[in-house]
Amino acid sequence: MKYAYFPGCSLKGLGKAYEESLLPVMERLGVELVELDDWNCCGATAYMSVDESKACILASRNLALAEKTGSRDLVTPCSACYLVLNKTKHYLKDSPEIRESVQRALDTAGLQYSGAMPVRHPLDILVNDVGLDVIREKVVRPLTGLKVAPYYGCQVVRPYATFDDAWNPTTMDRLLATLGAEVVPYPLKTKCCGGSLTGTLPDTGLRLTYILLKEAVRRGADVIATICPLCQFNLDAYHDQIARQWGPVPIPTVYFTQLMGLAFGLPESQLGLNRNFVRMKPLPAIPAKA
Amino acid sequence: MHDVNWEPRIVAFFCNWCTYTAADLAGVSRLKYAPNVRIVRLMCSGRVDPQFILAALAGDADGVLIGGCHIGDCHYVEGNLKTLRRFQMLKRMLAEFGIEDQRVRLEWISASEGDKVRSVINEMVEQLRPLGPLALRQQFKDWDREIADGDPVSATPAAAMHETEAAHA
Amino acid sequence: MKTNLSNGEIRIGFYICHCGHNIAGVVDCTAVAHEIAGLPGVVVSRDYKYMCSDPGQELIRNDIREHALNRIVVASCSPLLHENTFRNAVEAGGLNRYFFQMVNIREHDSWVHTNRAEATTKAVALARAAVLRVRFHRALETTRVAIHPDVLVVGGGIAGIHAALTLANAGKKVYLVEREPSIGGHMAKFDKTFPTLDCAACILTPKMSAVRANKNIKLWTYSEVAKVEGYVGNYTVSVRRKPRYVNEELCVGCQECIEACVFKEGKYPDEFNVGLSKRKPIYIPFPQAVPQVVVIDRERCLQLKSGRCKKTCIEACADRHAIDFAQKEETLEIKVGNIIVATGFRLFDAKRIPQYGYGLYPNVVTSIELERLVTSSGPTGGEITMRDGRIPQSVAFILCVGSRDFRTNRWCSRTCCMHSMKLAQLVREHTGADVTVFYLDIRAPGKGCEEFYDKSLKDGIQFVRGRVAEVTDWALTPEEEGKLVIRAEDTLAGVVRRIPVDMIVLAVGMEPQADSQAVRRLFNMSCGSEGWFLEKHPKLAPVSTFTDGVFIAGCCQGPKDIPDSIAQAGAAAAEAMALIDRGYIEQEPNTAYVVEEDCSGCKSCLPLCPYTAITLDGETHKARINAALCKGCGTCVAACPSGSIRQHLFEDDEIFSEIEGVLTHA
Amino acid sequence: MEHSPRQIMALVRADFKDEVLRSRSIWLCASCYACTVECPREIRITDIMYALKQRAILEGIYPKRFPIPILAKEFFKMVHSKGRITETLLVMRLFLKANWRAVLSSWRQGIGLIRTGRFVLRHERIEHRAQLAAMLDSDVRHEPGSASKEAA
Repeated sequence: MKYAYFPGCSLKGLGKAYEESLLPVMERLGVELVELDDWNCCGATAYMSVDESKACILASRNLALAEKTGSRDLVTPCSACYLVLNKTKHYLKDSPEIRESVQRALDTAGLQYSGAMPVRHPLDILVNDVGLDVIREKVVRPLTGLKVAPYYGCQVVRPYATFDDAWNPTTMDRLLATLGAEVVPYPLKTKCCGGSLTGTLPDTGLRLTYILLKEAVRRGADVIATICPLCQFNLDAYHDQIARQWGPVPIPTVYFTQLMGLAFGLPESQLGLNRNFVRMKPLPAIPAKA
Repeated sequence: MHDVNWEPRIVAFFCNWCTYTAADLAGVSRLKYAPNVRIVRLMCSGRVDPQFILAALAGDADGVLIGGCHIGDCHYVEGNLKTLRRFQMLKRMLAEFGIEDQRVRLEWISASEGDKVRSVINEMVEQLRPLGPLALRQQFKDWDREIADGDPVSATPAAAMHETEAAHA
Repeated sequence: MKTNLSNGEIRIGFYICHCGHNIAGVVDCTAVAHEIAGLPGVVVSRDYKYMCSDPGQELIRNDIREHALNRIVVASCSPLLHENTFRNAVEAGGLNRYFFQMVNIREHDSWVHTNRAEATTKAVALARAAVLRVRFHRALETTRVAIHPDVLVVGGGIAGIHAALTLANAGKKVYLVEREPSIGGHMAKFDKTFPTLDCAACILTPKMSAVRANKNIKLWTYSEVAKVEGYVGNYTVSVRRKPRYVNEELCVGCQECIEACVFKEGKYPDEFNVGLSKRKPIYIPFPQAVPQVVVIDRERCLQLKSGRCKKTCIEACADRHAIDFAQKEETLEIKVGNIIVATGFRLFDAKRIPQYGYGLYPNVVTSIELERLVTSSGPTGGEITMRDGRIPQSVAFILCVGSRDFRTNRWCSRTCCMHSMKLAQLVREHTGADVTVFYLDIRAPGKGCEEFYDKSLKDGIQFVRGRVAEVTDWALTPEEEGKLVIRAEDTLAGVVRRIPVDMIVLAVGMEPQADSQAVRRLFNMSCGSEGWFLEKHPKLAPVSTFTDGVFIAGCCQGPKDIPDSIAQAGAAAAEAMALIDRGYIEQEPNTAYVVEEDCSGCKSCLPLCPYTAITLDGETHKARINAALCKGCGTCVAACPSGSIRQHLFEDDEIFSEIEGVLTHA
Repeated sequence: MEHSPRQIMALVRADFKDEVLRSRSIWLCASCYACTVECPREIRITDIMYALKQRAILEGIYPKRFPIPILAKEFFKMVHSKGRITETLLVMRLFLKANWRAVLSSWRQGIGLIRTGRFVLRHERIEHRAQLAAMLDSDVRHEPGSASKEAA
């Protein structure tokens, strides 16, 4: 299985650990991710606030580059990228004005985009293309006893929830259970983490982050699993401020791909787990094979 | 190029039970649509004789719209199925005449779909505009002149139609 | 004989109606009258304020006499509304009623267009078509068909029960067909009824007993209509009777067999208690069930499933021999003249809105579940308890669950506001709990309903205006621990609130029955896109359908409360009785007929007729149409290759002249 | 949040333009789309919030040193010139412009990032920067929020 791969800026920066764990896990499952040549920023949510059609132009360059590779689907792990690329696809279909602007921009660059290529999330690929059975086979160190709060955040499931429910998604729950982990009921799984508000308006943003952490602790989770680099950052990086304001809520937040890597027996040092502010407790040693 | 004030004229044959009632509903709901359609009421779309369509086109209608109940909902069990079959045959024939596909249209519109009456009529009027007038009457005259001038080739199908028209005019 | 101009000079009277401002506001009626006056054969051309009024009709009658008119055209509203009115006027004026043509310039013109010039041009075109057409009209006789006096009522909820009783009390024979093992419908599950708080059972049970006692009613429960053929006055209906494995004639309802069943305890969800209690495979739906006859669940009964049961039920029944495992499904055929469809509604499935946690949190219940908990004959004996048996200290109601929501159902279910307020009062009365009602708008328009709302406010029930965002169990504060938390914007206070409560009641809305499309086809009715059956006219014919002799009553037509359902049921019964007591219906003489000398006997028309009205005469080898069977669709007319089949009222020359008329340039 | 999304919709409908554009509420939307999938009238609230933010930036109506529009603008500039975003540099830029004191208060976090190897100081950039800039410049400005309005 081969897919075009759009990492997005975060995976080269604050979300390095996501890419560091995603690539070997995919490789272990025989999935080849081919990084787009010379991709640019997707535009994220910030760009939409300034100029909608320019945001769509940014995204469309990536979509055009992806189509040029001839791959079946474009895979992007970052929620914001996933949303913006999908949103651009929808806008190109629904808005003649945007279509016109984008076409003009693509012509300028001599690029083409048909609008056909699906933009998908690794979670979707793993559960629906690879399959839980194949994943189960690769598990050498089951996460038995590890209580995980599955946290999806917003933009992968909303508003373009193509592979799961917008309110109560279960794809990652099933995946984590396949790894042997104990999935705790977590009603906040699609609540907002605060997004960029944690940096811009911390009073508002951090409260949202705090609520997520507190409820995970209250539910007895050992770790929060996330699918988005911004969510991971927000849930991981602000424990100091949060503790000062509301009291400590000590719980680590890791990427779901990091947990997969652990279950697959990949060395912790290669999964970027050392990049966390709040570190996950090491798992017990790999049981000797029977 | 045709007259700038030209407006497409559409003759519609609506079945009494579904589409005519839907058009009434559009009225009761005060939906606004293009004034280009003249509705002829029949009990069932199955009553639409292909000759009615030909007569309308020959009488200088620019389009014909047939409206019946949805398949499976016909007040007379399956009159609309007969309409559909007949309509498909007629379409092939009209294509032979060189009459554009958009000019004759069949729609299933149930009694509750007043809004569909509006959207279908508006859409059809917009589709007919770029086609311009059908002006079969003028064409018949031209063809008649050609026959008089001794060029029978282009006149054959239209002549048959002309007879139909003459018989009922 | 192409035209019908031979019977003397054609003298046409044309009338255009202003309909107050409805037509005259958009169409220049005087100009139309003026334009039509110039057409050949038009003797009189007038415009008048209200043609359907008495003076308007008088105008026609007088003109017929004074000007020796022999054709009348009226341009006004839809013929579906007033064609008969004007035909009667024409007849009263001494003309055959079919020397008349109507032009629809209101629904099809003035109401749908705004440009005066365009609308006037269209009115002229339509009027001209009618004037050309009416010249070809012929004198026709209306045929009469006898009405079978029996009536079929489908659905044994309160609407069906009331319709059946009304007819039966008037001496009509009624077949009442109900799908479930007992009649009573949703109302039988209710404890009290709003806004009077009178006991539902006390007012329903006597009516159910009356159904059982009435000799004019043939009650078939556990049965469904399988097939309907025929037309008004003469329907043939097949009814499928499911086997209940208990002989209705022999069972006395002693229920000893239930006691004796090898299942010592109930094991399967009890439908009547909406799953809040368990029943055995042999059961009676509820104590007041009508008929008082036991039913055996074929999916659950050991004997029926495996054939290996001790059959203690048969022992218990002893010499009554009412239990009959050999019973088979049977189909009965009946003849009726009219049908009343009262098939009701189903409740919205609260699981479709996962945010409200139904099915996830045990103490989120639906309004009908709470209704069963409140009822003294219910699973808890009338005690309102949570799933763990505790009495709730605080209860919240969420309104409009599956109503007024574009993502589920757009309509207002009309009863949930009042129903919830009733339940809220009962909850306070039974438990003293704090009650909060989350609403979008309180809709209490019925008699005594706004007063009931006032009483609810005075009783200390809290009302919060705002659609609830979610029901959850994540806690922010110690007070929220162990509770269900409602998050909602209080739109009057302008704040987002979190309200912890013990129990949450979802006021689920009404939906069309799951099989409403199949039922609609069965009875040849229409329904709106949402699935409610469509009445013939929203105001003037609220219980009629587009199929004569088929009437609708109750919630199958749209959400409504008990008084409205009963009013409709009475209206439907009256409509049916009006037809029965007249004894006949007049049929539009729009039947097809064969002009024998033109018929080639090709037989292509024979398979077209769904009513087998066309046969081939063995001797003459010509097609023959039985006018009594012909429904007048005209499909054979359009298909006849030799043009030998014609249709009264829709003759070819009439239609061709109409086409010519609408296309003639002014 | 001074106005709830519902109040924002009501103010827009009633044409209280200034109140809406000056409201902090529109900047508080973090684009989680919960309201959009939730709205019983199927109003695309998030997209309308975007349109309002665009309008506010266009008309320059927002509080001085208010960080969100500054972030949006800085983001825009960095993408335009480099093609990619280097988050740490973007945030530093934001703090400098909006509230330089904040840099001091979050020094611990910065150290943490350096320690975990996530503090990137070198600009991420794409190769065909000129191509991207030309694409962006080909877009003539039109009414902001046109797409969301149409789609709504």
